[in-house]
Order: sequence, then C-alpha cells, then structure tokens
Amino acid sequence: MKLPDKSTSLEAAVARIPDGATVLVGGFGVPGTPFSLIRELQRQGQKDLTLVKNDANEAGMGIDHLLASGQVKKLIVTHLGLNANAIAMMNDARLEVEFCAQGILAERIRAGGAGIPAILTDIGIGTELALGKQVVEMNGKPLLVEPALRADVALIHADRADPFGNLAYAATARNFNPPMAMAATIVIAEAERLLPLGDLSPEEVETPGAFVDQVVELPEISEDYGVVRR
Amino acid sequence: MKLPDKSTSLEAAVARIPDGATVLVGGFGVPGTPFSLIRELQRQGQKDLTLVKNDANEAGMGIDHLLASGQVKKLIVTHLGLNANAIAMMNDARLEVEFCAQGILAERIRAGGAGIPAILTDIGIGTELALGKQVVEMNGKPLLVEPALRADVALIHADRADPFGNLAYAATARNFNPPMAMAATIVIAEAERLLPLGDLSPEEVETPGAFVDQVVELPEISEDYGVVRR
Amino acid sequence: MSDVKLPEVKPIDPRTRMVARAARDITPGMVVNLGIGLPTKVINHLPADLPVCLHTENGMTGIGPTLPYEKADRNLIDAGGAYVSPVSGSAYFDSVVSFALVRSGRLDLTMLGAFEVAQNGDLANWKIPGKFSPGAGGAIELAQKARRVVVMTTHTDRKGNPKLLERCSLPLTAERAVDRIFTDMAVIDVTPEGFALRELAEGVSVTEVIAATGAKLILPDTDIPTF
Amino acid sequence: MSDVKLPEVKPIDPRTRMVARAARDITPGMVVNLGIGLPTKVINHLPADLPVCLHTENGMTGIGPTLPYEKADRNLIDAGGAYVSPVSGSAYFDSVVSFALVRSGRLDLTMLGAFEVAQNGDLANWKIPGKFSPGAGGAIELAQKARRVVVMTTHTDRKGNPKLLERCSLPLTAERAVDRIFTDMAVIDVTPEGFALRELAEGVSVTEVIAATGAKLILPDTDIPTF
Repeated sequence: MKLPDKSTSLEAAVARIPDGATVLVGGFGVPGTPFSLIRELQRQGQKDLTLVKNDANEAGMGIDHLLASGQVKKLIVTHLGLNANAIAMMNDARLEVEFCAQGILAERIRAGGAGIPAILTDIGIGTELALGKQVVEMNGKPLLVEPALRADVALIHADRADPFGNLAYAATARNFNPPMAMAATIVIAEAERLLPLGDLSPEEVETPGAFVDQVVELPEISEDYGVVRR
Repeated sequence: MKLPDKSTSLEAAVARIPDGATVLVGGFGVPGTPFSLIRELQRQGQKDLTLVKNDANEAGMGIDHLLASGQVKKLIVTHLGLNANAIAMMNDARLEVEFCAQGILAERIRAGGAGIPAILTDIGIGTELALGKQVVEMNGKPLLVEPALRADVALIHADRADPFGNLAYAATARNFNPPMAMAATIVIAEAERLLPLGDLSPEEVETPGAFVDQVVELPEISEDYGVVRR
Repeated sequence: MSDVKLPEVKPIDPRTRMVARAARDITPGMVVNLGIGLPTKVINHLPADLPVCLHTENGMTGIGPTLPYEKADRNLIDAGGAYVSPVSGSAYFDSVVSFALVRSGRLDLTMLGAFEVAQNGDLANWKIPGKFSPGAGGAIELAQKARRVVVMTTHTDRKGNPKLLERCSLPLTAERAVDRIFTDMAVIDVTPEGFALRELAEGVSVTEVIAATGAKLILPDTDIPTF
Repeated sequence: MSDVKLPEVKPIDPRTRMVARAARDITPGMVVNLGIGLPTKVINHLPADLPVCLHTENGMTGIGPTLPYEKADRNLIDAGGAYVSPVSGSAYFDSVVSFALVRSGRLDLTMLGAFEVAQNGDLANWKIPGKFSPGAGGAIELAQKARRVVVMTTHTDRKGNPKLLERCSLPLTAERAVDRIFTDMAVIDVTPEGFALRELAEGVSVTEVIAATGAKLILPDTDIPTF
C-alpha cells in the first residue's frame, strides 16, 4: 500500500466547483485566506455562490473580488467590518448576508465535519441572532439548535502539504481552515509548500489527508498574502 | 507579562482531587494512559470516584488498580474487553458501568470542553444505547440528545509539556487526551518531559496551556508505559 | 504472451481464502478501517502499489506493517492493540478527529466481524446478553457510518448454527448497515430483496450454502464465480 | 524606608488614565481577552513580571508586543488585525479551540468596548440599526461567557448623551453580561441593585458622574477613591 496522490493544478481543482455551490473559505483577515484559489474562482466565473467565511476580507482583497464580479448570491459571515463594499451591497439588497456568532460559525462547520447534525447552545439567547431558531429544552433550560454547516466545497490555505493532502498551517493562519478542511464534499487546499510524501511528520499534520480531495502547490506567494500597511 | 507557572509534584496535583469526584482519564489501551497519576490516586485513596475512560485498561494495569482498591463507584467507558476483572465486577453489581459509543464519548467530552451543552446525533438509534435518551426532531428526523460530559478532574498523559501547561502528545497516545484536557475544572497533566518555557514551539502545542491547571514532570517512565507482550 | 503464467497462490485454509477475496474489494483511493480479528489480516493481501489509506479509530491514518515487540514503539498501536508502524504520509490525531472521519462520510469502507447479520442488513456483533457484554467500542459508528460496510465471518457458529438470519436475535450494533458478507463459504450481498449469493468458495456447492444460511438466498441466473 | 518615593506616572489624558486603571484589574494567573480599540492598549500598562496569559480569539494565547510592519510576520495577527509577536510559551490554535476556551470558562476576563450598558448588565456594542451593522464577530461569546466582563468606554457619546442607561435601546450583544465599567470619569460596578460608583477619575466630581449617567447611581457610604 501507498497513499493516494491528490496533487493537481489550480485550474483543475477550481474547475470542480459548480455554479450554485456553497463554498467554505478559510481565513481571518489576511492570514489563512486562500487568495490564489479565490482569484482562480473569479477567473473561471462560477455563479450564484453561497460563501461561508469569517469575514469578507477588505475592499479589493480576497472574496471582495467575487462580490464585485457578482458571483456571490449569499454570504454567511461573522462580520463585515473591514469591507465597506460588502456592507454597501448588503444595505442595497444586492447581497444576502447571514450573520453568525464567530465561535458558533466555527462550531457549526466543525459539526459538519464531524458528522454531527446539530449542536445545542445558549450563545445568542436574548439577542436578535436567536430569532427564528429552533429551541429545545434540556434540564428545563432553553437552548438553540444550531445545525451543522457542511458545504459542497472548501477552499483552504495551508502552509505545508503533502500529495496525500495532509496539511499544516502557519501561526494564526489556522483560524477557520482546520474545521473547514473537514466539512465539505470537495476539499481543495492550496499550500505554500508541497512536500514529498514523508516530509511532513505524522505528529505535525493538523488536517489528515483523508479529509482532503485536492492539493495545489502555489507557484508563487503573491502580494495578496503579504503584510497589509494600513 | 510572562505566562504563569503551573508545574507541581505528583502528590500535590493529585491531592486536589476530592472524594466523589468525576475524573476523566486519558488513554486508549496503554498509550496515553496517565499511569503515574493513577498510581498516586490509588496511594492517596480518594473514594466514590466516577471514572470516564475509553477502556478499563487490562487486569493489573492502570485504572484496574483503582477498581481493585474499591475507589470507583461508576465507570463510563466504551468497552471493557481487555479487563476480565472489570467485567466480573460489573456482572456482580460491584461496579456501575455506563457504555457509550466511542466517538460519542469523545464528542460528549469535547462538548464539555467547548462549552456546548449537548450535541444531536443519530448514532445509536435502533440500538439499546439509545434507550432512555431524550429525542429531538430536526427536519422531521429523530435525533438523540447527547449531553456534554464535563468533569471535576482530568488526568492527562503528555509527551512534552512546558510550565504553563502547553502540551504535546506522542503518536497514538493522543486518543482521548486532547479533548479531556479541555473538559474539566481541574486539568492535571503528567509529562514525560517538562521543557523550559519557549522550548515547545507555538506550532507544536496541541493543548494550549490555558486549559491546563497543573503540570507534573514524571521522575521516571515506569514499566507501566512499556510495550505489552501478550 | 498469453502463455506466461502468473504465479498463483491458492491458500488452502478457507479463512485465508476469504480474507484474500475480501482484500480484492479494496480499490484505489479508498480510506479503509479494518476491524479487530480477521479483517486486520486483509492487510497481508493488499498489493504493495495499491493507493489506499488505512485508518484505525484510535487515531491514525496510513497504517504500516505490524512490528515485533523488540521493534515496537510503545506509543503506536492500532485499535486492536497491535504495535504498528507509520508509512510515508501517516497522520496521528485524537479520538474526536478519528470519529469525525468515520461519521462525516470520509470512511469509504469498513470490514467488521459479526455474531449475526440479518437479511435487511442489521448487524449484531457486540453483545450476547448474560454471556458477553464488554461494550461496543467504536463498532456502532463504524457500522452505522462507513460508506460501505462489509462483514467477514464464518458462515456458521461453532455449533453449526447459521449466522446469516431473517432477523437478528442479539442486540443490534446498527440497523440496515451491512452491504456485503464474506464467509468461508460464499460472498453474499445484502440487497433490498434480501441476501443475494454472488460467489462461492472453491469446493463449496450452492446447496451447502443454502443449508448453512438462516434466510432465503437469492441465486443468480448466471454462473456463480468461485474464489 | 517609608520616605522612599516610588516613581509615579500620572498620565494627563483621561482615556490613558482609564486604560491604566483598567490594567490594575488584571491579576496574576488570569487568562484575558482584550477587545479591539481601547482595551488593546491595556497591554502597555501591565507590569513586565505579571504572570498573565493574553488570548486573541483568532487563535493564540501568549500575545507579545505589536510589531512594526517591517518586522511583522504576515501570518501572525490578533483579532483586530494588528501584527503581534509570540512570547515564550505561546500557542496557536484554530477558531474552534479558541472559542472552546471562551465558552468553557477558561477565559477569566474580557475587556470590551460599548455603545450602551444597562444597569442590569445588558451590553450593546455591535449594531446601530440603519447606521452600523457590520456583524458581531466574536463579541457575543466573549460577553456572554467570559467569567468577568469589563467594559471600557467614554462615559458619554460624542453628543454628550449617557451610555450607561436604565435599559439599552440598541440590539443587545449579551444579556446581564457586564460586571464592571471603566470610563473616563469613573469606575462603576454592575450590582444586583444597579450601577454602583466605586472610583472617580482625578478631577471629576460625583455630581458630574451622576449628571452623565442615564440611570440611578448607587453611591458608597465611605470616601470614593480616585484614579
């Protein structure tokens, strides 16, 4: 036995995304955002996408390109604070936005990746984020049912990968990438370095390759990934 | 600022466990079982304990000592297959045993460590493990409510630790240790090596020290931890 | 070229033949969990160049050969307690991630033992009330959630009683879980219509299989291959 | 010995004074999350030898000093987007673990900004309908689950309207969440009876605080310390 090889090109990997797909996109601000996969998705032009991401990046960066190109029907995020374009589109009803508490978004995606249909939580009770949600009593206490969020596709940014799809991340570029890398039918990871099988130690792997479908080595680390001087 | 130092002795750490405590115990078979903490708990003699562990170790090993000394009132496990003593005690009603599906035990503990009151799952539906459990309908499908399992104490075995309580594990000695290390009021970790602060890289930490209360460096790696020749 | 004969290994032991046959159901790209006992032996029959990922529920993907005690790593076992080794590309993870993999559809195939299998796919393999009740470990999730569930078992128990039944009498591990059964006598699929005979072990007749099976057996119209 | 004077830093800016006062509420052993904006500045006022663990919800414990752009690691930011550095003993983790820490009681203290705080502890700090609705990010969980929730805010808004109120008029971040409020005028605790004045900023009178507060203020029987 040997482990399957899942390495491919940016173009081939992104071509697997159909119109209308729900797509998990890693990243919290710049770190961990799969800028190259996003740009290829913009280039290929798939439409009617639902994106799930912590934030909408900043104007002119990352998924803002997909918003600007009209490829996005709906956004599920925790905040849009840094992207005035996204806020304007939401206010003009050109973009449907669903807000989720940050840790609950992470938990819903994790549940999707863990084959858990839903979690029960008290987070958001007493706020407008609880409106319309199913309530269950446990030990006499009301709890919200937060359903798992599993997607068609996940776009992941890793620091290191091997051809089987084992992934490791850098510093705070982890954020939503590890849970998202377990929670989609097609998990596509871009990696800054694609190492030969065996060069990532089994201890160092943070996302086991068994969850990952396609690995793409980035030909270059573009300016998108750099330090942002505000 | 510097990070707090939580290193202490085996004796002092275990002395924090009161009679009647619910105690999570890491390990799957030998790897990851905190044998030294268990032996000290046997020596100190705390009584009426509820233990939560994947398995009951083997006769004459690990938590079997606590069963033999009569310190354990109840055991929550996934199987007892390797420990005839435990099975005999259960059959003679000298030990209350609650069985849990392995991955659901892991999820219940994880939920405890994640501040999630319960998960909904279809695991066990149609089996006797579903009997007596609260059922919730979601999208017309019945799901079992599996409540979080958070304990008074967790006994963890780590490969490496630093004085703040950051932990890293060896190979399949991970198993239940990472979720348990997040799911108790008092988390006590024994470590094969206690490294100076800074010698565990931030990337290498698997359990952040913020979840851990006490760290004990093992004076020696006893035979308990060795290869078992069956 | 056609007269070049490939070396053919014909194991005589019927169990080994069953194990070798089961191994042929593992196809390129699969993530596979092999249960304790007979299923573990399937490893010995997989081609060296088959791209496949073995999973063990105590927290590892990419399982390499079992090691003798002298060479064993005390921290590296499979779920059955065997001392295993890593391969290039192995990963270690905790029990939470391990069962996330099982439940979320990433496990393509599991091979399990059985006490009883019913013609609707119900599986009983963890408890014999009053006699044997050590707990199910990870079997419930493996049986309920692997994309394909295959059972390996002797066709009858030690007393000669059938293990393939109309209904299970023992407590279930999972409902409607089993897709295929490999026994020392036959390969049988669980279909919406019930048990369907697919293959016969060499030297075993259809009549013998019918006699050893506790439920209706659907026979194919065509010749039955042997293994 | 008693005539040895310790050097005393008296910042003139009332906000800096508030930040320095808030820093004194961070005690040894705490795990602390400092919200974006004013709370982040608390770091500058913590003693170098104070054993404390700073947490940022994007996935790090053990936050070290902010770095200039030239020295920044592009992959290492805090939740506010500042380029930070690690300390000896830092740990990185994903968003799942980060909020597990927040919700499970391991976060001893969070310091947050506010639009409004009610006398029962209700907090509004994420949305002004029709004007400002960027989403709450991690604020809901921080406010609802930190063991101690402290707010840092100017006592009144830019128009001079009070931010401490009988009831919040804006959508809530969390109910009954706030334990203490640091403002440029006072330190006020949320008690079962309502707002209780604990300390006054230097040069601010009780009358001024009462006038700037939109709810009843419980005054102590004893002298009121200044900060």
